[in-house]
Amino acid sequence: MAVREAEPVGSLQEVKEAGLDREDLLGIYRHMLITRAIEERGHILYRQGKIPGSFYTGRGNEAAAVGVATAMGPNDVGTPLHRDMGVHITRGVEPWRIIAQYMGREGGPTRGRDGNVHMAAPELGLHPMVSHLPAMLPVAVGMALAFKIRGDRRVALGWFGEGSAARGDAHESMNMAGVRQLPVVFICDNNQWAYSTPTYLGYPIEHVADRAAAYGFDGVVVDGTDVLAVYREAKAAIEKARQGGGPTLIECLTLRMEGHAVHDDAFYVPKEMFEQWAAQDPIERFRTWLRSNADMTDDEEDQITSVVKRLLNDALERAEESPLPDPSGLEQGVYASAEDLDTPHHK
Amino acid sequence: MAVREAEPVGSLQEVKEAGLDREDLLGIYRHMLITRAIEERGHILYRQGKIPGSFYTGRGNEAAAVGVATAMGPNDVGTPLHRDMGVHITRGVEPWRIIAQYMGREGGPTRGRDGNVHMAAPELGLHPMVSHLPAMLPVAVGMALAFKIRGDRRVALGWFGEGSAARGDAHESMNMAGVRQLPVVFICDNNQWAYSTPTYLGYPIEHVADRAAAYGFDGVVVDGTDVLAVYREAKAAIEKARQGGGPTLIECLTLRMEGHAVHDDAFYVPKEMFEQWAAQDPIERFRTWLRSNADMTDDEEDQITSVVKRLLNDALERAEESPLPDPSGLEQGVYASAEDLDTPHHK
Amino acid sequence: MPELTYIQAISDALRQEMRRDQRVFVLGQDVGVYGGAFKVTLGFQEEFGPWRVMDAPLSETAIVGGATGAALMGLRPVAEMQFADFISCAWDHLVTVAAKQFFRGRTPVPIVVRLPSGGGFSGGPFHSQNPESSFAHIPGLKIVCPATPHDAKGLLATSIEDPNPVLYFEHKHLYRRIKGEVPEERYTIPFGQARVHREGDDAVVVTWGAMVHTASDAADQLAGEGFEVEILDLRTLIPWDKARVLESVRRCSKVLVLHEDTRTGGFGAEIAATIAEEAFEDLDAPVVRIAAPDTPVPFSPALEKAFLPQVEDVVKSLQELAAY
Amino acid sequence: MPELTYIQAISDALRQEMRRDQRVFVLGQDVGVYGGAFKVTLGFQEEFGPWRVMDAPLSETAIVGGATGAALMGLRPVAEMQFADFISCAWDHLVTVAAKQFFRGRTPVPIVVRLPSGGGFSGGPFHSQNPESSFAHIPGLKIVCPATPHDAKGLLATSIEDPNPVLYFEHKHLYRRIKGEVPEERYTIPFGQARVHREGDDAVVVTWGAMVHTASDAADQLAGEGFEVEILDLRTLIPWDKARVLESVRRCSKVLVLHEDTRTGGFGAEIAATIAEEAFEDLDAPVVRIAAPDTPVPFSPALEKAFLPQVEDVVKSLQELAAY
Ligand SMILES: Cc1ncc(C[n+]2csc(CCOP(=O)(O)OP(=O)(O)O)c2C)c(N)n1
Ligand SMILES: Cc1ncc(C[n+]2csc(CCOP(=O)(O)OP(=O)(O)O)c2C)c(N)n1
Ligand SMILES: [Mg+2]
Ligand SMILES: [Mg+2]
Repeated sequence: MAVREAEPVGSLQEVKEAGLDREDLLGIYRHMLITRAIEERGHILYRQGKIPGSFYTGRGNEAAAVGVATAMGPNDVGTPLHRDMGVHITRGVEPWRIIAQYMGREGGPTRGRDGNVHMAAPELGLHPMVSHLPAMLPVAVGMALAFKIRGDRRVALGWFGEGSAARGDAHESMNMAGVRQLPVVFICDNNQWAYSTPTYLGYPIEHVADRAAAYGFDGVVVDGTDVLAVYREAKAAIEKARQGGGPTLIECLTLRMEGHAVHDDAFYVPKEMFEQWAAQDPIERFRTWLRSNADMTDDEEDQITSVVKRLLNDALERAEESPLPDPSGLEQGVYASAEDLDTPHHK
Repeated sequence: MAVREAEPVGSLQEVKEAGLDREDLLGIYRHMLITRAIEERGHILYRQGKIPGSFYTGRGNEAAAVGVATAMGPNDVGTPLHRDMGVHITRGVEPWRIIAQYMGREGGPTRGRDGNVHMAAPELGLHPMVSHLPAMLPVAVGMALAFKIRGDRRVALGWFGEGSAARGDAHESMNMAGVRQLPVVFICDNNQWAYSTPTYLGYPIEHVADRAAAYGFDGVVVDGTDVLAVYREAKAAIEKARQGGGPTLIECLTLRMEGHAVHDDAFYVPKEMFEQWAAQDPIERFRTWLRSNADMTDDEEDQITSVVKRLLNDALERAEESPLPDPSGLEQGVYASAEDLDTPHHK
Repeated sequence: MPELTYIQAISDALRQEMRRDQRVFVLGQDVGVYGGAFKVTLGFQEEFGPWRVMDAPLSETAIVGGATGAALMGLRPVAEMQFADFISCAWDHLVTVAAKQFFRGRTPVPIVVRLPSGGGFSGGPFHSQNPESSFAHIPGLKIVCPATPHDAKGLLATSIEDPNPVLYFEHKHLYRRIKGEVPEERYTIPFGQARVHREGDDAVVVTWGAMVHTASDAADQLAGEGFEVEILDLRTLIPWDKARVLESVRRCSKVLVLHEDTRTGGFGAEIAATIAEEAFEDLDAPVVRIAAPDTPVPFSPALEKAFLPQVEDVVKSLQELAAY
Repeated sequence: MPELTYIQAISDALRQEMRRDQRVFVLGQDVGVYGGAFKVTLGFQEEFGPWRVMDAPLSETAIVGGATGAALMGLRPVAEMQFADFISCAWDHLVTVAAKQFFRGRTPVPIVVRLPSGGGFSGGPFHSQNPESSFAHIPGLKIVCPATPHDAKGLLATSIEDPNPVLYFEHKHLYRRIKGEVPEERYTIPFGQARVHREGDDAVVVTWGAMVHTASDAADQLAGEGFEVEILDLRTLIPWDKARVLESVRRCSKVLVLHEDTRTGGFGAEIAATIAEEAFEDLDAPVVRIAAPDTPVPFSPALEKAFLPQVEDVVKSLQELAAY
């Protein structure tokens, strides 16, 4: 059960065999573009003073996030993190709600209670992260446990970073998932930095995925800039889990292409590292692949680009129309009442 | 860095090469006998109503505890657990103080503040366990960190059970120790049960020591009933750590030969398992070895037995003479004052 | 109506809930074949199978975090801690995830954590604590502390039904010491309603858990002296029955707040402060608090007795109130 | 005397302690090259090397537990949390190990944990909390909450010197907002001594941390109305200066307890309850508490403003007290 390094993806034919047709491929591309566009727009809004607090992006992680989310089944669930905007986009969270969330508006998924990508879309199978990393892993394992108890053929996905792999929550959740062979897939966004901390100060082995062996399941390292390889590995792991094959740990290797958050200029990241990874930008890489393997035309590209642009403009407009939340309701929102349980995911 | 299974120990010659002369060997035997005798006596006292609360023993773990402690250097430190009475005995904690501890008397190391083997002998390098397992592992790692920072050639030992290997503390401490290559040795008392929980419900791999690979250091499994093999492995690991070679995880395989605590009849442990492991009782095993390899005589045996008996009788007497603690001092003992820092281990 | 011990009432209630609601399941260390550290789930695994009565690894974080995840998927987990003390290992999951999840995402987290708590049997610093005050300060959690078999059953049903994270503190020292009549049929007891354990008009003791019985013994002694003490058993700390407490304070004008947890920053401070703020004009004497001293729970019986509030302490304090 | 910001005072104090005492070292995430999330240790690694300014993995338990171990071996660790909120991940180690170790084994645990806390900048539910009340309930811990640059420096020195686990809450909203004169030479400020931030005889506000400044603004407004408010800055919660508080209560007869942490079970309850018990006869009005409502800290500025106690709230409450 040694860790496996996934091969890069080759031809359209291979991809078709993995279950993606040409429409799907263009969809993936669109999702990656929206993901980046939202975060770029957020950045601007932040600098304009329209987004309070701090601001995080997942630049460089678009392929990893979109690739995994594309592999999820409609009833699968997950707990994506602050680099995983692509998961929200792929699952169908509306861009305007994300911008409203950024801005602390009533229309955001947390109605201004929380900010950033700390947001939920339970109807889409997504549950909101907490800051405390990686506390959502035990939660994802509990979701998988519910599926196992009920006999649902559903899979839970839990995300974590290579930095937060150091925390006890990662261990306890993987151990319990391994013991009980639960239908959960662990996704490590390894972007090589945890704030300013390089990998060698975070863990003393080559790959985070090596740790899967400590929990009795498989680990795989995949190039996180190769959206189709990510998709293929995630799909395989998810379907394995669905069939009762137990957990998998997938490590998506990328580079965090910006600072930890907007206030951080990442002075501690060697310039060459940025340059090297900029050369394999996940979006540009997939664009090139689509042009040479799936005959994406200029027209198609333009069309996608303009769809995304329009989407973003509309989103911003709608977000700005959304009011600030009314403080008078603040204290009523802490405890749920019986009616709040009356939702599909609680049946 | 795959896990290694330690060879059993052979001849006296081999043992001499490992640094133990005949006196040492008889000392080890005596320590094992005292260890068992104290716990057997405790059991009786408990049934007589002289020990309040609950009562735990380490029957079956005498070789593992004494073997490791014998390998420690005089300035090394450790955080032994509830199965590790042998560590206290080997490091020189006086038996009467242990019985006083059991009985909640002023003369016990915690002066009645805590019970069982929750006791400290900082002057002997031992620091008291807390119930919350394995919370003393991060503490042991911190001790090793202090040695590293100061450049002391000392080693810290942290004990844990195979059950508590599941907790986050085990992971965080091993990871930090691995990243920083700290002089710490992790000792897993694998007695195959965590309360009523068998190993396969606690962890999903063959050996706990397999996990060392997840932290970039060596793991070894040793027969915990073979005191000399335990000694040899512990010695090697401790000296390696002392030389700057970083941590080792030693898993001592035994069977917990009684219930989890005195109230538990261990109905859930298969009878054959007890029978099989009774046949390799660590004390009997070492006695046989001493007779055939070190020519231990009847006289010597008798002498050791009677020394131990006398020691225990004296201990009980002295413990019973020790008063119950005076409640009037209770509230003054919570916070340390400057003078309390004036101890050798705080220099 | 059958007479049950406090622990039987808990066990019966849990079994009843599991029979009527497929979504309820139990998760904890040694809850299966062994039946749990205190045998509350003895025989459950045979009836409900290994997945609904699930032995967990020694992982409080995975247990509580896992319960949260299962609850988000529509199940009704009842997690067991072997001792309430060990919940410290899952503090982050309760405080950071479970308590705040509904506020943020409007997804309820209906979990129950069963917490055998309290001292009185030389359990020492790690098997005797009453950590309810720490959690009562965290918005989003509910805190339940039954004192009788009847309440233990009804409040457990309510806890499981409640759409929020509920910490159910069961006092170990009551497990086999307290018996009472418990209806066989299912019933619930609303949260936030204090119970009058004893009637009286001369002073009121506000308390919960094992201290209800300590207060009761003290009140019995004082009844001989013609001083009639009301005992209000709060039953739940979050929410707590402020209205009922204030009503009693207005009537009795003298009040003693009593708890087994340590004094400084204990929940008794919240009650006393609230009374002092909202019933200031009705008080004939200062609001007195009795609680354990600010130390860890000591092991030795001689020390533990000095630590736990005793009947004599309550009697003395009430006599002082009477004389005020 | 140089004028320093609150955060400069902390940084300078820490550097000064590290220079004078080889045993002092810093452990935390990103404290090295990066200088810590708030840059308190910027440049420290260059001066003291990578072992005395040690970047830890993302492991609060290993950091706090490790600090405890290092302290037991005679070092003086100063652990940094990136945000006070994350201390929830090391709750068990503080409460179970560090707080109880001396009581049990008589081995002191001289650790300091630095905790950037508090709201006011849309940090949301996980970057804005004031968890001091939770810890103030745990016997064995000391709790420090400086409100001025001068106190920040002196109290940090005392914290490092103290032979017990000390939680040093530094309020993020004061970091660059508050300036003051800070002596260059080393000095300590004893724990348990409140500071009179403002003198007055008509009412006393008992508070700490950022709320000292909120109270101060409110008092300034009321001074115009001829109502002179004393402001007592507790500076440390454990131990807290009960004698000084009671003295002020006796003199002013009206008291407001103010804190930024949430209300129910907050440390304000302990103070109010103590006053109500020990200065009952001296009160001319109920002890009033102002605190944040019982919710997580909301992100959106509109909500956060409603959450954090505002100058207007304090003014209004004091006016009511004046009129009582
Ligand atoms: C328990 C905890 N401690 C500290 C932090 C502060 N913090 C936020 S993100 C971060 C780095 C996380 O690194 P990694 O897991 O690699 O995720 P990345 O941000 O690189 O995607 C830190 C230390 C936190 N969020 N949670
Ligand atoms: C954090 C924590 N949870 C639960 C317990 C209760 N408990 C005491 S010992 C024990 C089993 C420990 O198993 P293992 O680590 O294998 O040690 P052993 O007792 O077998 O030596 C349990 C569950 C505990 N002490 N600490
Ligand atoms: Mg990272
Ligand atoms: Mg075991």
